[in-house]
Amino acid sequence: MTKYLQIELIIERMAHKRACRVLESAGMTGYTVFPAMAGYGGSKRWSRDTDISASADMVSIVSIGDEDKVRNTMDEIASLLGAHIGIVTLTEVEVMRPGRF
Amino acid sequence: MTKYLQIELIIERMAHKRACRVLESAGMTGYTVFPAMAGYGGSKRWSRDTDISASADMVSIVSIGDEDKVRNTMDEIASLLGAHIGIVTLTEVEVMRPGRF
Amino acid sequence: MTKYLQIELIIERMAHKRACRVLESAGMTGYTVFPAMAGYGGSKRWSRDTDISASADMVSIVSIGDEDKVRNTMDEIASLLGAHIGIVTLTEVEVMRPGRF
Amino acid sequence: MDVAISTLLSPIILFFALGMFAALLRSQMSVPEAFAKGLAIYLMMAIGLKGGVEMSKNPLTLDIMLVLLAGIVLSFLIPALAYLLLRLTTKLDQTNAAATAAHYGSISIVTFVAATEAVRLSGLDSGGHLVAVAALMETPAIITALYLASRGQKRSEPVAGSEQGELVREVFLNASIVVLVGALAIGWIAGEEGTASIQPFFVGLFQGVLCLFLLDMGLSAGRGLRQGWRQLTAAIVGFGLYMPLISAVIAAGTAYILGMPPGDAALLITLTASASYIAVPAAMRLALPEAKPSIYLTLSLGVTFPFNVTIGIPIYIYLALLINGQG
Amino acid sequence: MDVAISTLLSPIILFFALGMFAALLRSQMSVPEAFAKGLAIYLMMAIGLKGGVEMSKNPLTLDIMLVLLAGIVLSFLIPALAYLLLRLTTKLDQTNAAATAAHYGSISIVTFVAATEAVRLSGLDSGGHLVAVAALMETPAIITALYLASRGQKRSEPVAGSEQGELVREVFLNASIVVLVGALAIGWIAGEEGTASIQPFFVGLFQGVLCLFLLDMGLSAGRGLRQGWRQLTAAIVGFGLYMPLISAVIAAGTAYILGMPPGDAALLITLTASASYIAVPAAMRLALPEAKPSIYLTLSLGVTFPFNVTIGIPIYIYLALLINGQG
Amino acid sequence: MDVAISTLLSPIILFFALGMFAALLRSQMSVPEAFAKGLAIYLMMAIGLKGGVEMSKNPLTLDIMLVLLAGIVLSFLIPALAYLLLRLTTKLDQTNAAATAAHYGSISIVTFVAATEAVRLSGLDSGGHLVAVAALMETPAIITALYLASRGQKRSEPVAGSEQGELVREVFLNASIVVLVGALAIGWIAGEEGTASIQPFFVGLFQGVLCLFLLDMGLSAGRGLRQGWRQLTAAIVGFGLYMPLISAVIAAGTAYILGMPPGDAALLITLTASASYIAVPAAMRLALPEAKPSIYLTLSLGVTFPFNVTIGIPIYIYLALLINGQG
Ligand SMILES: Nc1ncnc2c1ncn2[C@@H]1O[C@H](COP(=O)(O)O)[C@@H](O)[C@H]1O
Ligand SMILES: Nc1ncnc2c1ncn2[C@@H]1O[C@H](COP(=O)(O)O)[C@@H](O)[C@H]1O
Ligand SMILES: Nc1ncnc2c1ncn2[C@@H]1O[C@H](COP(=O)(O)O)[C@@H](O)[C@H]1O
Ligand code: NA
Ligand code: NA
Ligand code: NA
Repeated sequence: MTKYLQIELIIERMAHKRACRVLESAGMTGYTVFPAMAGYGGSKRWSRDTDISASADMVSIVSIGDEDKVRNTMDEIASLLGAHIGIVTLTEVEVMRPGRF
Repeated sequence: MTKYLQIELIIERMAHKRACRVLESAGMTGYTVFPAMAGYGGSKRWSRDTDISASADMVSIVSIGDEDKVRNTMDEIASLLGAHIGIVTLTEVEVMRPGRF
Repeated sequence: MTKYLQIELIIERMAHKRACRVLESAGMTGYTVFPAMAGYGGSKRWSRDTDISASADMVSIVSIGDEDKVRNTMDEIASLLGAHIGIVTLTEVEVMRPGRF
Repeated sequence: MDVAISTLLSPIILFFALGMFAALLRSQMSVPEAFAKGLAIYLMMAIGLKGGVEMSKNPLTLDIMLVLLAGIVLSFLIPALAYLLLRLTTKLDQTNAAATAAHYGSISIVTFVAATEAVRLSGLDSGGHLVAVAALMETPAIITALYLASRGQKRSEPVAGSEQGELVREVFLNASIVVLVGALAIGWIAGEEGTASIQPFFVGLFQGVLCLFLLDMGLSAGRGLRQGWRQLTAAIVGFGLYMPLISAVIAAGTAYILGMPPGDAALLITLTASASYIAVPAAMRLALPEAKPSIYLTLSLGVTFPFNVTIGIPIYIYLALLINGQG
Repeated sequence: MDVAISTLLSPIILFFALGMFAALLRSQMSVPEAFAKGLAIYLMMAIGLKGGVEMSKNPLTLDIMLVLLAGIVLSFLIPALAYLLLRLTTKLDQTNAAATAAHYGSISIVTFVAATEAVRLSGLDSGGHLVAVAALMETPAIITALYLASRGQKRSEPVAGSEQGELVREVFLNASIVVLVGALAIGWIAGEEGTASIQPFFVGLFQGVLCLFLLDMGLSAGRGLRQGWRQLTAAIVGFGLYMPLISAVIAAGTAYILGMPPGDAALLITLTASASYIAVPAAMRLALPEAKPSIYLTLSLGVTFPFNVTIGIPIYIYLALLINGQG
Repeated sequence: MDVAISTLLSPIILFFALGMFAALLRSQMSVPEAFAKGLAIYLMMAIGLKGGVEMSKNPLTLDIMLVLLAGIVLSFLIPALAYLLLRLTTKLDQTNAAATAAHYGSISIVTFVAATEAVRLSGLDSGGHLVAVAALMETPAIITALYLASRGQKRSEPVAGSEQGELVREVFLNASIVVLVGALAIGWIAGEEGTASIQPFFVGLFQGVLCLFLLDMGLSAGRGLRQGWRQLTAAIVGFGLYMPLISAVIAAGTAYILGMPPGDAALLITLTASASYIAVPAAMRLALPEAKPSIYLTLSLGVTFPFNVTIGIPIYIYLALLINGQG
């Protein structure tokens, strides 16, 4: 049985289009981007309300696909994350209508 | 031991109340809805900022429950997703205060 | 091999700073907060658009760390959730750049 | 001609052009959605109040009632014609053709507002009841379209989770109908005197706010076009350009029969020629989820709206003068 | 009577009614939260500045100081009475009764603003220091309620993650206190002349913005009521209607003793009769998380606020005239 | 002196102070981001239009062209000086020093607007072309900084997912350039007459909106400072205070050579002395992601902006009078 994975990328809002291009060019069939409103890391806090430049804003990019496709994107994502802050997790998920991925 | 699952439904904002009704009538004890800000699928991109009608907006609906209840909702959700776009994933999770679900 | 867990806390917006302080003081190296727009639980619905006081708003706090650190925070979080509404889930995830957590 | 040029060089249209231009050059700038939506509510309150105050000054004549009725009839019929043309000239299937037709039968409030400004600039008068016509023309088109989409289909089961009345509420109680009709009624009740203290906000600022709003509309239209043009064939784009003109001619005939004065006629023609890009897309997502927004929305917002706001309105004013023997 | 009718037919109240009506009919329309919150800040800046400019024209007399003090005392005491009534007439437990009582001791700025307009329409004058009274009355009620909620309970440990001073900051530095007091001070410092250039924004637009804001308040109140009415027993709803009247009578007595002129008295009565639905609910979520917002918020926003804005204010103005021998 | 005091006590600055004060006391209040961003677009449209209308009244002289050119040159050169000073006096590495230098070469539109008000209050006149200077000075600094950051580094591969032209679009087509330049052109084309109907919105409300916006800026600056001050050494803070003065002196010299009248000179000096906190941080996240926003943003928004708005502007006006022999 095919195994499906969900990639979650938490990354700077300013860089999210780069991440989206990486996912698209690696062949993921879709993704969805969610805005974060606050966060903490490296002992610094940020919060959307307090930063008029929005330059510290983060987003979460969620993309679901089969294991092969997902593993494929990891190299490119690693290169992206070399330059930007942000974290990536992979979670095993069960999907409905697998044909769609 | 009871197994708990998290349903995540990524669906059009316009249809989210339908999905919520499905979850409620199937007996899930709760859910939470998160707004997405952009996405990609079927080789089309959407972004909240660029669509004044908001008709392409998606949301994520997260609902946690025990395996039986969750599996129960799947038929109804399949029927909903027959008409609407959107994807569903199930993830195994560990919960605190299991009595609450 | 170290196991990594993702904590997801769905909690009242008004109380989210308390939750953040709990995570920080328990030694989690980061977290990200996402705004919810609607929800249901205890047979009551809320929706951001309909509540001018925003006092029913919920947020999701996501924090990733190794199993030990995450388990460590659970006591404090239980005490927090004794007073507030909200739910917690733990999900096993795979991380890139594990050194960072 | 003069009207055309002064319309095209009015700041309102120039800001719209600025927005389109920036979007086509792929500028990242955007007007926050919440802010733009707030401005839209302001604009609808303002035109509703203005229409209501004007209506309060004159009795409700049979002539006015006939114009209201004409608007409803036009909104019911235009989608049938649009559907026919789409099926004949494009490859759209039944559902997509019906969904698109609904947009052209309904109206665009922003086009209406821009036309009101252009009519005023041309030195013509228009009656407050045209705002009521606008509100009345929003929905009949949707009903026609749903009928067209279901013709010959075997009745399908309702989608899981759908609720009795859900669509009716979405269609008849959407923001623009509630605010337009509500503000119209309030303007009517309160009258000139009762609304004097809110005039600085609703009258004084109107044109300025419109500039800001049209900047945002230009950005949306330009982005919609840039992201969606690949979905549109030449035949579909053609429809987005000639359909408003056909509608305009039909509406001009109607206005001629009803003996409408030029200002009122220009607005009725504009309404008929305009296409919805807010209320109808939302309704279509509920009623015809299989239809593709990338077609109907790109066409209405990216092609027809810019056409109407720049070239269309001067033509419609000209048509209105023509049927009054002043062309 | 005249006042009552002209208040009820003012566009401000009509827009509120429109919002409630749309919400009760389950219209999906909404004013974006960010936009409404922005307007709320504008409104508070405007009334703060106005109050400050007016105060800058006269010295700070003992009379004024006494009114400020009276406001604080009323805010401290009303919750005790409200708590007693709730415990006697409803089945609310200690925590929920205390949380609800806090709302009725505190004030609603929008009700205050609507009353200012009604007072102006009635041809009465009011002093700028009533804005200061409004700011001062926001918080004492919370302190009383926390005391009532903790009476007889054994001291519980602080919630994990809670921070020294967190509640105090929330309570004393919430948006409305910061903006009201800040703008009052700025109006006072800058005076009539210094604020002349910002008058078109803060004075000219005030009533218009209020219309838009009350449309949103109507939507919120209507939706709150529709979603939450099941949580309310008849006894609780009754409390939401008679409590403002009891508070009003107490405030009227106070105003009589202090010899306040009718305009000022009407505003003090309105403040005392009004119930908070923004600042106090937020504080309660931190201080008494076990109390149910579906009770206190539905009652304050869905029952008492509409009552006050439509029926209450004319009564309060009448009371104010009465104690001045002009009823 | 008088100017300094009337500037400091103008409601605009007082609201800024209120915001900073509230943030430093850790008040939770905030102006919703979408609303503040909407106001920012309004402000840029308003100054663009004003500048364009003024420019439409006079021909484009060589003098004006020279001022435009001077602005560009200053924006190119200031970062080099800033970089040198940062490397000599602080421990910032090459990347962080270059990123910070970019901010000081570019400009802050809000500081510019506040200076325009102060210049007006001082009874001086200023030309519309300074708005064009502002737009032109936004970007050259970024180019210098990118050169400084890459000097001596071996050319790195492009980041995965980055796109040709992405940075150029971000830098040259950001919101403030699009809106400023667009509104300037529209004001120029439409002229005084063509913009008459939008004056109540764009001119009448300007100062009031500025108050509301500066309240938000004060909150942002205060919070930035509170959250980020730990990242700043004394040497870095010092730079944030003396660098604007150095820039101001250089700009004053330039203005003297060009023989600029005092109002224009004051604005050129202010632009040169101001530091960006919106456009440049966004560009740096794309171009130099390794540089730390907690340094450059805290410094520019938390230190230099408050300094300029309160103390700096009066000094810059004084400098402008001095070089015109009127100090
Ligand atoms: N362990 C984590 N779990 C969830 N989000 C994180 C974590 N670490 C960092 N983040 C997010 O990434 C942002 C930047 O983190 P950092 O690179 O550590 O400064 C933070 O502000 C958070 O929003
Ligand atoms: N594989 C996926 N992972 C995450 N989100 C997806 C995925 N596929 C589709 N989506 C979301 O669903 C929307 C509609 O997808 P589609 O039906 O393929 O056009 C997209 O715009 C995304 O927001
Ligand atoms: N099973 C659940 N899954 C996801 N979210 C939930 C669940 N239960 C409750 N919630 C969220 O928590 C809020 C409060 O729930 P309750 O405490 O049950 O009233 C709800 O409005 C939802 O946003
Ligand atoms: Na039409
Ligand atoms: Na009260
Ligand atoms: Na500079």
